[in-house]
Amino acid sequence: MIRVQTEDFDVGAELAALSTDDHSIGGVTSFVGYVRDLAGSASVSAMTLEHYPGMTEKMLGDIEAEAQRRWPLAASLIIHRYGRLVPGDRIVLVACASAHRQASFEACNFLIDWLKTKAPFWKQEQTPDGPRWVDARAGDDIAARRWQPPESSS
Amino acid sequence: MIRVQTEDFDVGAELAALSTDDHSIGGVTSFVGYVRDLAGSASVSAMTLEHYPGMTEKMLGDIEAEAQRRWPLAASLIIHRYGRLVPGDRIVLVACASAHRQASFEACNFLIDWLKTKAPFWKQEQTPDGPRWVDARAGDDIAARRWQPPESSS
Amino acid sequence: MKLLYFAWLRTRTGVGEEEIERPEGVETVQDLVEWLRKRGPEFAEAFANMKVVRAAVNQTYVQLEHPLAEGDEIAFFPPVTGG
Amino acid sequence: MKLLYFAWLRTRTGVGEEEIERPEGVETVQDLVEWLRKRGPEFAEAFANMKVVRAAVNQTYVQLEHPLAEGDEIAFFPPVTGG
Repeated sequence: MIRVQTEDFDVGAELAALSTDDHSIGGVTSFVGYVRDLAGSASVSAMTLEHYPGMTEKMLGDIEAEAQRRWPLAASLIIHRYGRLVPGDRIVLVACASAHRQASFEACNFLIDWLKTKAPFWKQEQTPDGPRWVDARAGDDIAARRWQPPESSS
Repeated sequence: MIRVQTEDFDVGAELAALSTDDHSIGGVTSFVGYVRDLAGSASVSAMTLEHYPGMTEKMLGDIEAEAQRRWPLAASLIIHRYGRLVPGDRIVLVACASAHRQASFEACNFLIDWLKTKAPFWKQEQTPDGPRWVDARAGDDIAARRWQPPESSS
Repeated sequence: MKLLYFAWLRTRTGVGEEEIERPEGVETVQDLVEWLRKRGPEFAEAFANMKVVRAAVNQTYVQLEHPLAEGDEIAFFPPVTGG
Repeated sequence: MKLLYFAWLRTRTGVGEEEIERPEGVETVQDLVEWLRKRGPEFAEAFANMKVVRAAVNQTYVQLEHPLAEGDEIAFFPPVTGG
């Protein structure tokens, strides 16, 4: 399931809903991303997350379908917020339920790595020196490349 | 933090408490383990989880300290239940908070792998044929061995 | 064609969204980028270094050689920084 | 010495916990296992295959060669199946 929204989400309720009534599920791995107040050296008072409506939902749906193809998942969930956020706010929730824990771990790790490199969101930070668009981190690209099928990494 | 208890836990509240007031945290990875109703071919109506009071707390504390040494974690939490559980019940929660997501993923994966192979808990399932002690899975040992320091894997 | 600009491509060009007729000779995304660069200094600056610009056509990532058709939705944006 | 038995080692021996004086000649965990096997058929069966029995002394996993001292807490249990 995919949700793109400005509102916060209730992690406990979302995770409980993911595994309700399916007693073949042995584990749920989840990742919650937060706004940090350390961005390089500047202190961040708030940020605005811009996205590309339409393409975001399409890409998140494609990525989730790919995870479902690669791992035997009983259920999965991606929630990504946009709009104004302050340090400590939740930005993203990724959760994967599976009969066995390693599938849920790998699928969740895969989803967040792809999401960080492919999903069309952009952070603009409010710093003491004014607004600043956050630069992409090279480390994120390297993390996502781990998951490429061999024939497409050239 | 370590807790060994019979009561259920509130995943949302536990994860929120882990990251409160520390805005250097970029992500929290968590794993929730559930009682499954598929155990080989027999149908499980309930199970009892026995543990070794004293050694359990000591081992969970040691494993958590080892994770803190290996990865830069802002906070970590292990909750493990014992006593009578039914399919769909939560058994275990492992959560790791870090500035960067990969550290939180690896530490959480490490903790659950170790916990499954080292923490002194034993499952006894109630099946239609009577109570049955669950055998250890060889796959769990292999998963835990990934994390051994090179000098101790021989 | 519908053109969309996100993040600093939007703030530097001053345009978020616009409808244009496909200009003569614009057959690919690369052609469109070259046409946009001639529009003025804001566009020339925003599209100066295509290593830091991503393009999507009809909400799918594409390379600069991707052909364009009437009615396409073309978006330009920097490498993503979500999550 | 305090002896503890968990899971099927408890149900097969019928004992969960007991205090014993260290028997003569019992210097290691292996010695203790051999002494326990002679106690009766339940113990002989429970300790027949040490590949499926783990031992801990004072709440730390040990090998069978581990030496024993007066006052030790020695636990026997199968490979763990928690989580």
